[in-house]
Amino acid sequence: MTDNRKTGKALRLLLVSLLCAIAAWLGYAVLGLSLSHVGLGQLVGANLEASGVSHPVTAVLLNFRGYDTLLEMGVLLVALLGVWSLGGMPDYDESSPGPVLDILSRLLIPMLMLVAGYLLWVGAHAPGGAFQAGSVLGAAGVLMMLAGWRLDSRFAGLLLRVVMVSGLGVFVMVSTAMLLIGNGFLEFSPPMAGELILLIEAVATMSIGATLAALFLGSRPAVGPDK
Amino acid sequence: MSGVFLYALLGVGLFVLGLYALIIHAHLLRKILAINVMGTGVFLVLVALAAGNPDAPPDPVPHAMVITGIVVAVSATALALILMLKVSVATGKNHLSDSTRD
Amino acid sequence: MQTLYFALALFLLLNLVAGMWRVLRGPTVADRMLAAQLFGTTSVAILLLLAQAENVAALRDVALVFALLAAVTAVAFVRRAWTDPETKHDAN
Amino acid sequence: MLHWAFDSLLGLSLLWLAWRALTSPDLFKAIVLFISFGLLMSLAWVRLGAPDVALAEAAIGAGLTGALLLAALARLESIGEAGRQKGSIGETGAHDR
Repeated sequence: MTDNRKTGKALRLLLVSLLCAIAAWLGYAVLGLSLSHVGLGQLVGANLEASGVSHPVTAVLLNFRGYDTLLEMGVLLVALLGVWSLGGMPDYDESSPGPVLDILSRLLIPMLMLVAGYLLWVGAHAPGGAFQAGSVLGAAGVLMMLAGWRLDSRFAGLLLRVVMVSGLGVFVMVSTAMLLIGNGFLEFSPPMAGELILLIEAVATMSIGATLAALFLGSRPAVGPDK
Repeated sequence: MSGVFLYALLGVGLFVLGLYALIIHAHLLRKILAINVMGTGVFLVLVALAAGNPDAPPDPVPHAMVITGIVVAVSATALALILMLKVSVATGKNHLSDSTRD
Repeated sequence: MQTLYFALALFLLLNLVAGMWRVLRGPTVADRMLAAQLFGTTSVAILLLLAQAENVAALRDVALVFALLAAVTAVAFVRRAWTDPETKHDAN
Repeated sequence: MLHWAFDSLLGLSLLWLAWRALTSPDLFKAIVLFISFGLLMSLAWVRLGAPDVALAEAAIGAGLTGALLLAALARLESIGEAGRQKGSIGETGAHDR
Protein backbone atom coordinates (compact mmCIF):
# COMPACT_ATOMS: atom_id res chain seq x y z
CA MET A 1 0.00 0.00 0.00
CA THR A 2 2.73 2.48 0.95
CA ASP A 3 4.73 1.31 -2.01
CA ASN A 4 1.74 1.97 -4.23
CA ARG A 5 1.32 5.42 -2.77
CA LYS A 6 4.99 6.16 -3.28
CA THR A 7 4.85 5.29 -6.97
CA GLY A 8 1.67 7.36 -7.24
CA LYS A 9 3.46 10.35 -5.78
CA ALA A 10 6.42 9.85 -8.06
CA LEU A 11 4.13 9.60 -11.08
CA ARG A 12 2.35 12.79 -10.11
CA LEU A 13 5.67 14.58 -9.68
CA LEU A 14 6.70 13.37 -13.12
CA LEU A 15 3.37 14.58 -14.57
CA VAL A 16 3.70 18.01 -12.98
CA SER A 17 7.25 18.45 -14.22
CA LEU A 18 6.23 17.30 -17.70
CA LEU A 19 3.33 19.76 -17.76
CA CYS A 20 5.61 22.53 -16.51
CA ALA A 21 7.90 21.79 -19.45
CA ILE A 22 4.92 21.92 -21.83
CA ALA A 23 3.78 25.20 -20.28
CA ALA A 24 7.24 26.73 -20.60
CA TRP A 25 7.48 25.57 -24.21
CA LEU A 26 4.05 26.91 -25.15
CA GLY A 27 4.74 30.16 -23.32
CA TYR A 28 8.04 30.53 -25.16
CA ALA A 29 6.28 29.88 -28.46
CA VAL A 30 3.56 32.44 -27.72
CA LEU A 31 6.04 35.09 -26.59
CA GLY A 32 8.11 34.51 -29.69
CA LEU A 33 5.27 35.36 -32.06
CA SER A 34 5.57 38.66 -33.81
CA LEU A 35 2.62 40.90 -33.08
CA SER A 36 3.15 43.26 -35.97
CA HIS A 37 1.91 40.74 -38.52
CA VAL A 38 -0.83 42.02 -40.78
CA GLY A 39 -3.13 39.02 -40.39
CA LEU A 40 -6.36 38.82 -42.32
CA GLY A 41 -7.86 41.94 -40.78
CA GLN A 42 -6.92 44.21 -43.66
CA LEU A 43 -8.11 41.72 -46.25
CA VAL A 44 -11.48 41.55 -44.48
CA GLY A 45 -11.63 45.32 -44.25
CA ALA A 46 -10.87 45.73 -47.94
CA ASN A 47 -13.62 43.34 -49.02
CA LEU A 48 -16.21 44.38 -46.47
CA GLU A 49 -18.15 46.35 -49.10
CA ALA A 50 -18.87 43.20 -51.09
CA SER A 51 -19.99 41.09 -48.15
CA GLY A 52 -23.44 42.61 -47.71
CA VAL A 53 -22.96 43.47 -44.04
CA SER A 54 -20.86 46.17 -42.41
CA HIS A 55 -19.71 44.27 -39.32
CA PRO A 56 -16.46 42.40 -40.04
CA VAL A 57 -17.10 39.43 -37.72
CA THR A 58 -20.52 38.74 -39.25
CA ALA A 59 -19.00 39.12 -42.71
CA VAL A 60 -16.36 36.53 -41.86
CA LEU A 61 -18.86 34.15 -40.27
CA LEU A 62 -21.52 34.20 -42.96
CA ASN A 63 -19.65 35.15 -46.10
CA PHE A 64 -15.87 34.90 -46.18
CA ARG A 65 -15.62 31.75 -44.13
CA GLY A 66 -19.11 30.41 -44.63
CA TYR A 67 -17.82 26.84 -44.60
CA ASP A 68 -16.99 27.16 -40.90
CA THR A 69 -20.51 28.21 -40.06
CA LEU A 70 -22.08 25.61 -42.35
CA LEU A 71 -20.09 22.79 -40.78
CA GLU A 72 -20.72 24.22 -37.33
CA MET A 73 -24.46 23.90 -37.90
CA GLY A 74 -23.72 20.33 -38.92
CA VAL A 75 -21.82 19.73 -35.67
CA LEU A 76 -24.79 21.00 -33.64
CA LEU A 77 -27.09 18.65 -35.51
CA VAL A 78 -24.74 15.70 -34.99
CA ALA A 79 -24.50 16.45 -31.26
CA LEU A 80 -28.30 16.49 -31.08
CA LEU A 81 -28.53 13.21 -33.00
CA GLY A 82 -26.00 11.71 -30.61
CA VAL A 83 -28.07 12.79 -27.60
CA TRP A 84 -31.31 11.53 -29.12
CA SER A 85 -29.86 8.19 -30.16
CA LEU A 86 -28.73 7.54 -26.59
CA GLY A 87 -32.36 7.14 -25.58
CA GLY A 88 -34.29 8.82 -22.81
CA MET A 89 -32.92 9.79 -19.47
CA PRO A 90 -34.69 8.78 -16.27
CA ASP A 91 -36.80 11.83 -15.59
CA TYR A 92 -35.69 13.65 -12.52
CA ASP A 93 -38.47 14.28 -10.04
CA GLU A 94 -38.60 17.94 -9.24
CA SER A 95 -40.78 20.15 -7.12
CA SER A 96 -43.75 21.86 -8.73
CA PRO A 97 -42.77 25.16 -10.34
CA GLY A 98 -44.87 27.45 -8.20
CA PRO A 99 -46.48 30.76 -9.09
CA VAL A 100 -43.31 32.87 -8.79
CA LEU A 101 -41.51 30.89 -11.45
CA ASP A 102 -44.59 30.91 -13.65
CA ILE A 103 -44.88 34.69 -13.54
CA LEU A 104 -41.12 35.13 -13.92
CA SER A 105 -41.05 32.97 -17.03
CA ARG A 106 -44.06 34.78 -18.50
CA LEU A 107 -42.27 38.10 -18.01
CA LEU A 108 -38.81 37.01 -19.00
CA ILE A 109 -39.38 34.84 -22.05
CA PRO A 110 -40.90 37.57 -24.26
CA MET A 111 -37.99 39.81 -23.26
CA LEU A 112 -35.50 37.10 -24.21
CA MET A 113 -37.20 36.62 -27.58
CA LEU A 114 -37.12 40.38 -28.18
CA VAL A 115 -33.41 40.52 -27.30
CA ALA A 116 -32.71 37.56 -29.59
CA GLY A 117 -34.42 39.37 -32.45
CA TYR A 118 -32.50 42.53 -31.66
CA LEU A 119 -29.16 40.72 -31.61
CA LEU A 120 -29.97 39.07 -34.92
CA TRP A 121 -30.86 42.40 -36.54
CA VAL A 122 -27.97 44.36 -35.08
CA GLY A 123 -25.50 41.71 -36.23
CA ALA A 124 -25.33 43.26 -39.68
CA HIS A 125 -23.47 46.31 -38.45
CA ALA A 126 -22.44 45.74 -34.81
CA PRO A 127 -21.52 42.86 -32.49
CA GLY A 128 -24.31 40.30 -32.54
CA GLY A 129 -25.55 37.72 -34.97
CA ALA A 130 -27.01 34.28 -35.36
CA PHE A 131 -24.94 32.48 -32.75
CA GLN A 132 -25.52 34.98 -29.99
CA ALA A 133 -29.21 35.33 -30.81
CA GLY A 134 -29.55 31.55 -31.05
CA SER A 135 -27.93 31.10 -27.65
CA VAL A 136 -30.31 33.62 -26.09
CA LEU A 137 -33.23 31.81 -27.71
CA GLY A 138 -31.87 28.50 -26.43
CA ALA A 139 -31.65 29.94 -22.93
CA ALA A 140 -35.27 31.07 -23.26
CA GLY A 141 -36.19 27.49 -24.16
CA VAL A 142 -34.28 26.16 -21.15
CA LEU A 143 -36.11 28.62 -18.91
CA MET A 144 -39.45 27.47 -20.33
CA MET A 145 -38.58 23.85 -19.61
CA LEU A 146 -37.41 24.68 -16.11
CA ALA A 147 -40.67 26.54 -15.49
CA GLY A 148 -42.56 23.36 -16.31
CA TRP A 149 -43.62 24.06 -19.88
CA ARG A 150 -43.53 21.17 -22.28
CA LEU A 151 -43.68 21.19 -26.03
CA ASP A 152 -47.11 20.13 -27.24
CA SER A 153 -46.77 16.69 -28.74
CA ARG A 154 -48.49 17.91 -31.91
CA PHE A 155 -45.44 20.04 -32.65
CA ALA A 156 -42.83 17.66 -31.29
CA GLY A 157 -42.84 15.45 -34.37
CA LEU A 158 -42.16 16.64 -37.87
CA LEU A 159 -42.34 20.37 -37.13
CA LEU A 160 -39.63 20.23 -34.46
CA ARG A 161 -37.36 18.22 -36.71
CA VAL A 162 -37.90 20.63 -39.59
CA VAL A 163 -36.91 23.55 -37.34
CA MET A 164 -33.80 21.69 -36.16
CA VAL A 165 -32.62 20.86 -39.67
CA SER A 166 -33.68 24.14 -41.28
CA GLY A 167 -30.55 26.04 -40.21
CA LEU A 168 -28.26 23.69 -42.06
CA GLY A 169 -30.84 23.08 -44.80
CA VAL A 170 -31.44 26.70 -45.77
CA PHE A 171 -27.71 27.40 -45.71
CA VAL A 172 -27.03 24.49 -48.08
CA MET A 173 -30.00 25.38 -50.29
CA VAL A 174 -28.98 29.03 -50.65
CA SER A 175 -25.40 28.02 -51.37
CA THR A 176 -26.51 25.50 -53.97
CA ALA A 177 -28.76 28.10 -55.56
CA MET A 178 -25.69 30.31 -55.84
CA LEU A 179 -23.97 27.45 -57.62
CA LEU A 180 -26.89 27.16 -60.04
CA ILE A 181 -26.89 30.82 -61.00
CA GLY A 182 -23.23 30.59 -61.81
CA ASN A 183 -21.42 31.67 -58.66
CA GLY A 184 -19.29 29.36 -56.57
CA PHE A 185 -20.69 27.36 -53.69
CA LEU A 186 -21.26 29.75 -50.75
CA GLU A 187 -20.37 32.69 -52.99
CA PHE A 188 -23.07 35.32 -52.50
CA SER A 189 -23.24 37.96 -55.18
CA PRO A 190 -22.90 41.44 -53.65
CA PRO A 191 -26.26 43.04 -54.59
CA MET A 192 -28.33 40.53 -52.64
CA ALA A 193 -25.74 39.24 -50.17
CA GLY A 194 -27.19 41.29 -47.31
CA GLU A 195 -30.69 39.86 -47.71
CA LEU A 196 -29.41 36.30 -48.15
CA ILE A 197 -27.25 36.59 -45.05
CA LEU A 198 -30.19 37.90 -43.05
CA LEU A 199 -32.37 35.01 -44.27
CA ILE A 200 -29.74 32.41 -43.40
CA GLU A 201 -29.09 34.03 -40.03
CA ALA A 202 -32.79 34.21 -39.14
CA VAL A 203 -33.35 30.53 -39.87
CA ALA A 204 -30.07 29.57 -38.22
CA THR A 205 -31.05 31.47 -35.07
CA MET A 206 -34.29 29.50 -34.73
CA SER A 207 -32.49 26.26 -35.43
CA ILE A 208 -29.61 26.93 -32.99
CA GLY A 209 -32.07 27.96 -30.29
CA ALA A 210 -34.22 24.86 -30.73
CA THR A 211 -31.17 22.59 -30.85
CA LEU A 212 -29.60 24.01 -27.69
CA ALA A 213 -32.88 23.75 -25.80
CA ALA A 214 -33.29 20.15 -27.00
CA LEU A 215 -29.74 19.36 -25.90
CA PHE A 216 -30.68 20.58 -22.44
CA LEU A 217 -33.80 18.41 -22.39
CA GLY A 218 -31.55 15.45 -23.07
CA SER A 219 -34.10 13.09 -24.55
CA ARG A 220 -36.39 12.99 -27.52
CA PRO A 221 -39.65 14.83 -26.79
CA ALA A 222 -42.65 12.54 -26.80
CA VAL A 223 -44.52 12.32 -30.07
CA GLY A 224 -48.10 11.19 -30.37
CA PRO A 225 -51.65 12.39 -30.32
CA ASP A 226 -52.19 11.99 -26.59
CA LYS A 227 -50.14 12.02 -23.38
CA MET B 1 -2.79 46.81 -25.71
CA SER B 2 0.12 45.86 -23.51
CA GLY B 3 -1.96 43.19 -21.84
CA VAL B 4 -1.94 40.98 -24.93
CA PHE B 5 0.88 38.78 -23.74
CA LEU B 6 -0.62 38.65 -20.26
CA TYR B 7 -3.80 37.16 -21.68
CA ALA B 8 -1.95 34.88 -24.10
CA LEU B 9 0.14 33.47 -21.26
CA LEU B 10 -3.00 33.15 -19.17
CA GLY B 11 -4.46 31.08 -22.02
CA VAL B 12 -1.39 28.82 -21.97
CA GLY B 13 -1.71 28.50 -18.20
CA LEU B 14 -5.38 27.56 -18.41
CA PHE B 15 -4.63 24.98 -21.11
CA VAL B 16 -1.94 23.28 -19.04
CA LEU B 17 -4.07 23.47 -15.88
CA GLY B 18 -6.96 21.83 -17.70
CA LEU B 19 -4.64 19.15 -19.07
CA TYR B 20 -3.36 18.39 -15.57
CA ALA B 21 -6.89 18.10 -14.16
CA LEU B 22 -7.96 16.00 -17.15
CA ILE B 23 -5.21 13.49 -16.39
CA ILE B 24 -5.42 13.22 -12.63
CA HIS B 25 -9.20 13.19 -12.04
CA ALA B 26 -11.13 10.00 -12.63
CA HIS B 27 -14.59 11.50 -12.18
CA LEU B 28 -16.11 12.16 -15.61
CA LEU B 29 -17.80 15.45 -14.67
CA ARG B 30 -14.40 16.81 -13.63
CA LYS B 31 -12.91 15.65 -16.90
CA ILE B 32 -15.65 17.53 -18.78
CA LEU B 33 -14.94 20.70 -16.79
CA ALA B 34 -11.21 20.24 -17.46
CA ILE B 35 -11.75 19.94 -21.23
CA ASN B 36 -13.85 23.11 -21.14
CA VAL B 37 -11.07 24.97 -19.33
CA MET B 38 -8.53 23.71 -21.89
CA GLY B 39 -10.73 24.95 -24.73
CA THR B 40 -11.11 28.34 -23.10
CA GLY B 41 -7.33 28.57 -22.85
CA VAL B 42 -6.99 27.97 -26.58
CA PHE B 43 -9.66 30.58 -27.34
CA LEU B 44 -7.88 33.05 -25.11
CA VAL B 45 -4.58 32.60 -26.98
CA LEU B 46 -6.36 33.05 -30.32
CA VAL B 47 -8.23 36.21 -29.35
CA ALA B 48 -5.23 37.70 -27.52
CA LEU B 49 -3.02 37.30 -30.57
CA ALA B 50 -5.78 38.71 -32.79
CA ALA B 51 -5.68 41.88 -30.71
CA GLY B 52 -1.89 41.94 -30.89
CA ASN B 53 -1.19 44.60 -33.49
CA PRO B 54 -1.70 47.95 -31.75
CA ASP B 55 -1.90 49.92 -35.01
CA ALA B 56 -4.75 47.91 -36.54
CA PRO B 57 -8.23 46.95 -35.29
CA PRO B 58 -8.47 43.37 -33.98
CA ASP B 59 -8.41 40.65 -36.61
CA PRO B 60 -12.03 39.45 -37.08
CA VAL B 61 -11.16 35.96 -38.37
CA PRO B 62 -10.02 34.50 -35.02
CA HIS B 63 -13.02 36.14 -33.38
CA ALA B 64 -15.37 34.34 -35.77
CA MET B 65 -13.55 31.06 -35.16
CA VAL B 66 -13.83 31.49 -31.40
CA ILE B 67 -17.57 32.27 -31.59
CA THR B 68 -18.23 29.05 -33.51
CA GLY B 69 -15.86 27.30 -31.12
CA ILE B 70 -17.83 28.41 -28.07
CA VAL B 71 -21.12 27.14 -29.50
CA VAL B 72 -19.52 23.84 -30.55
CA ALA B 73 -17.98 23.50 -27.07
CA VAL B 74 -21.33 23.88 -25.34
CA SER B 75 -23.03 21.33 -27.61
CA ALA B 76 -20.14 18.89 -27.11
CA THR B 77 -20.45 19.46 -23.35
CA ALA B 78 -24.15 18.63 -23.48
CA LEU B 79 -23.42 15.40 -25.36
CA ALA B 80 -20.62 14.51 -22.95
CA LEU B 81 -22.86 15.08 -19.92
CA ILE B 82 -25.53 12.76 -21.32
CA LEU B 83 -22.87 10.12 -22.07
CA MET B 84 -21.60 10.49 -18.50
CA LEU B 85 -25.11 9.95 -17.11
CA LYS B 86 -25.52 6.90 -19.33
CA VAL B 87 -22.24 5.45 -18.07
CA SER B 88 -23.37 6.16 -14.54
CA VAL B 89 -26.71 4.39 -15.07
CA ALA B 90 -25.12 1.42 -16.80
CA THR B 91 -22.20 0.76 -14.45
CA GLY B 92 -23.11 2.59 -11.25
CA LYS B 93 -19.78 4.40 -11.41
CA ASN B 94 -18.85 7.92 -12.33
CA HIS B 95 -15.56 7.04 -13.92
CA LEU B 96 -14.49 4.79 -16.70
CA SER B 97 -13.27 1.56 -15.20
CA ASP B 98 -9.81 0.32 -16.03
CA SER B 99 -10.21 -3.28 -17.16
CA THR B 100 -6.65 -4.24 -16.23
CA ARG B 101 -7.12 -3.18 -12.63
CA ASP B 102 -10.69 -4.25 -11.87
CA MET C 1 -13.59 61.11 -16.52
CA GLN C 2 -12.36 58.02 -18.32
CA THR C 3 -9.88 57.34 -15.55
CA LEU C 4 -12.63 57.65 -12.97
CA TYR C 5 -14.79 55.10 -14.80
CA PHE C 6 -11.88 52.74 -15.07
CA ALA C 7 -10.97 53.15 -11.41
CA LEU C 8 -14.58 52.38 -10.49
CA ALA C 9 -14.49 49.26 -12.67
CA LEU C 10 -11.30 48.17 -10.92
CA PHE C 11 -12.95 48.76 -7.56
CA LEU C 12 -15.94 46.62 -8.58
CA LEU C 13 -13.57 43.88 -9.74
CA LEU C 14 -11.95 43.98 -6.30
CA ASN C 15 -15.40 43.59 -4.78
CA LEU C 16 -15.99 40.62 -7.02
CA VAL C 17 -12.74 39.00 -5.89
CA ALA C 18 -13.87 39.50 -2.30
CA GLY C 19 -17.11 37.73 -3.22
CA MET C 20 -15.13 34.63 -4.20
CA TRP C 21 -14.46 34.09 -0.53
CA ARG C 22 -18.18 33.41 -0.05
CA VAL C 23 -18.20 30.88 -2.89
CA LEU C 24 -15.38 29.00 -1.21
CA ARG C 25 -16.55 29.33 2.40
CA GLY C 26 -20.35 29.67 2.26
CA PRO C 27 -21.73 26.90 4.43
CA THR C 28 -24.78 26.13 2.30
CA VAL C 29 -25.03 25.57 -1.42
CA ALA C 30 -27.38 28.57 -1.64
CA ASP C 31 -24.61 30.84 -0.33
CA ARG C 32 -22.29 29.69 -3.08
CA MET C 33 -24.90 30.08 -5.79
CA LEU C 34 -25.95 33.54 -4.64
CA ALA C 35 -22.32 34.65 -4.60
CA ALA C 36 -22.03 33.49 -8.21
CA GLN C 37 -25.18 35.48 -9.00
CA LEU C 38 -23.54 38.49 -7.36
CA PHE C 39 -20.63 38.03 -9.79
CA GLY C 40 -23.14 38.34 -12.62
CA THR C 41 -24.60 41.55 -11.22
CA THR C 42 -21.17 43.06 -10.61
CA SER C 43 -20.12 42.09 -14.12
CA VAL C 44 -23.11 44.02 -15.51
CA ALA C 45 -21.92 47.13 -13.66
CA ILE C 46 -18.32 46.64 -14.81
CA LEU C 47 -19.46 46.19 -18.41
CA LEU C 48 -21.51 49.39 -18.29
CA LEU C 49 -18.56 51.32 -16.84
CA LEU C 50 -16.22 49.94 -19.51
CA ALA C 51 -18.78 50.80 -22.19
CA GLN C 52 -18.73 54.37 -20.97
CA ALA C 53 -14.97 54.55 -20.49
CA GLU C 54 -14.00 53.09 -23.85
CA ASN C 55 -17.06 54.39 -25.70
CA VAL C 56 -18.03 50.98 -27.09
CA ALA C 57 -21.81 50.84 -27.27
CA ALA C 58 -21.84 47.09 -27.95
CA LEU C 59 -20.78 46.41 -24.37
CA ARG C 60 -24.21 47.61 -23.23
CA ASP C 61 -25.71 44.77 -25.27
CA VAL C 62 -23.40 42.35 -23.48
CA ALA C 63 -24.56 43.77 -20.15
CA LEU C 64 -28.19 43.40 -21.23
CA VAL C 65 -27.71 39.73 -22.15
CA PHE C 66 -25.89 39.16 -18.87
CA ALA C 67 -28.67 40.70 -16.82
CA LEU C 68 -31.38 38.73 -18.60
CA LEU C 69 -29.66 35.36 -18.54
CA ALA C 70 -28.49 35.41 -14.94
CA ALA C 71 -32.03 34.29 -14.08
CA VAL C 72 -31.63 31.05 -16.06
CA THR C 73 -28.81 29.75 -13.87
CA ALA C 74 -30.65 30.78 -10.72
CA VAL C 75 -33.83 29.01 -11.82
CA ALA C 76 -31.87 25.90 -12.81
CA PHE C 77 -30.29 25.91 -9.37
CA VAL C 78 -33.57 26.26 -7.51
CA ARG C 79 -35.37 23.65 -9.61
CA ARG C 80 -32.66 21.04 -9.98
CA ALA C 81 -29.87 21.31 -7.48
CA TRP C 82 -31.53 22.68 -4.36
CA THR C 83 -33.34 19.52 -3.41
CA ASP C 84 -33.48 19.93 0.33
CA PRO C 85 -33.21 23.59 1.32
CA GLU C 86 -33.36 23.05 5.06
CA THR C 87 -30.65 20.54 5.62
CA LYS C 88 -28.37 20.80 2.64
CA HIS C 89 -25.06 21.75 4.16
CA ASP C 90 -22.26 20.16 2.31
CA ALA C 91 -19.71 18.11 4.09
CA ASN C 92 -16.64 20.29 4.18
CA MET D 1 -1.24 51.70 -15.03
CA LEU D 2 -4.90 51.29 -14.14
CA HIS D 3 -5.35 49.04 -17.16
CA TRP D 4 -2.45 46.90 -16.07
CA ALA D 5 -3.90 46.56 -12.58
CA PHE D 6 -7.30 45.61 -14.00
CA ASP D 7 -5.84 43.07 -16.44
CA SER D 8 -3.57 41.46 -13.87
CA LEU D 9 -6.31 41.22 -11.26
CA LEU D 10 -8.70 39.73 -13.82
CA GLY D 11 -6.06 37.29 -15.05
CA LEU D 12 -5.11 36.16 -11.56
CA SER D 13 -8.73 35.66 -10.51
CA LEU D 14 -9.41 33.68 -13.69
CA LEU D 15 -6.46 31.40 -13.09
CA TRP D 16 -7.38 30.97 -9.44
CA LEU D 17 -11.04 30.27 -10.21
CA ALA D 18 -10.07 27.67 -12.80
CA TRP D 19 -7.66 26.06 -10.34
CA ARG D 20 -10.25 25.87 -7.58
CA ALA D 21 -12.97 24.70 -9.98
CA LEU D 22 -10.77 21.83 -11.11
CA THR D 23 -9.46 20.78 -7.71
CA SER D 24 -12.19 21.44 -5.15
CA PRO D 25 -13.40 18.21 -3.56
CA ASP D 26 -17.05 19.28 -3.66
CA LEU D 27 -18.64 18.83 -7.08
CA PHE D 28 -21.30 21.50 -6.57
CA LYS D 29 -18.62 23.98 -5.55
CA ALA D 30 -16.63 23.07 -8.63
CA ILE D 31 -19.63 23.80 -10.84
CA VAL D 32 -20.38 27.16 -9.20
CA LEU D 33 -16.73 28.13 -9.55
CA PHE D 34 -16.83 27.10 -13.20
CA ILE D 35 -19.91 29.27 -13.79
CA SER D 36 -18.12 32.21 -12.14
CA PHE D 37 -15.12 31.48 -14.34
CA GLY D 38 -17.35 31.77 -17.42
CA LEU D 39 -18.76 35.09 -16.21
CA LEU D 40 -15.28 36.54 -15.72
CA MET D 41 -14.11 35.21 -19.10
CA SER D 42 -16.67 37.53 -20.65
CA LEU D 43 -14.88 40.49 -19.07
CA ALA D 44 -11.58 39.18 -20.44
CA TRP D 45 -13.02 39.08 -23.98
CA VAL D 46 -14.17 42.68 -23.53
CA ARG D 47 -10.69 43.74 -22.45
CA LEU D 48 -9.26 42.03 -25.53
CA GLY D 49 -11.48 44.10 -27.80
CA ALA D 50 -13.76 41.25 -28.85
CA PRO D 51 -17.33 42.28 -27.92
CA ASP D 52 -18.75 39.62 -30.26
CA VAL D 53 -17.03 36.86 -28.36
CA ALA D 54 -18.06 38.48 -25.08
CA LEU D 55 -21.67 38.42 -26.24
CA ALA D 56 -21.49 34.73 -27.17
CA GLU D 57 -19.76 33.89 -23.91
CA ALA D 58 -22.35 35.89 -21.93
CA ALA D 59 -25.24 34.14 -23.66
CA ILE D 60 -23.76 30.68 -23.24
CA GLY D 61 -21.67 30.99 -20.08
CA ALA D 62 -24.27 32.84 -18.03
CA GLY D 63 -27.29 30.84 -19.13
CA LEU D 64 -26.78 27.51 -20.83
CA THR D 65 -23.63 26.02 -19.34
CA GLY D 66 -24.76 26.61 -15.78
CA ALA D 67 -28.18 25.09 -16.40
CA LEU D 68 -26.67 22.08 -18.20
CA LEU D 69 -24.12 21.36 -15.48
CA LEU D 70 -26.54 21.84 -12.57
CA ALA D 71 -29.15 19.59 -14.21
CA ALA D 72 -26.53 16.94 -14.91
CA LEU D 73 -25.30 17.04 -11.29
CA ALA D 74 -28.85 16.68 -9.99
CA ARG D 75 -29.46 13.70 -12.25
CA LEU D 76 -26.14 12.17 -11.24
CA GLU D 77 -27.06 12.43 -7.57
CA SER D 78 -30.52 10.95 -8.12
CA ILE D 79 -28.94 8.07 -10.04
CA GLY D 80 -26.52 7.56 -7.14
CA GLU D 81 -29.36 7.56 -4.60
CA ALA D 82 -31.42 5.11 -6.66
CA GLY D 83 -28.38 2.82 -6.85
CA ARG D 84 -27.88 2.95 -3.11
CA GLN D 85 -31.55 2.24 -2.39
CA LYS D 86 -31.41 -0.83 -4.60
CA GLY D 87 -28.57 -2.03 -2.39
CA SER D 88 -26.03 -2.31 -5.13
CA ILE D 89 -22.37 -1.78 -4.43
CA GLY D 90 -22.02 1.67 -3.01
CA GLU D 91 -19.34 2.95 -5.32
CA THR D 92 -21.44 5.59 -6.99
CA GLY D 93 -19.14 8.45 -6.17
CA ALA D 94 -21.75 11.11 -6.88
CA HIS D 95 -20.96 12.42 -3.44
CA ASP D 96 -17.24 12.46 -3.64
CA ARG D 97 -17.28 15.55 -1.54
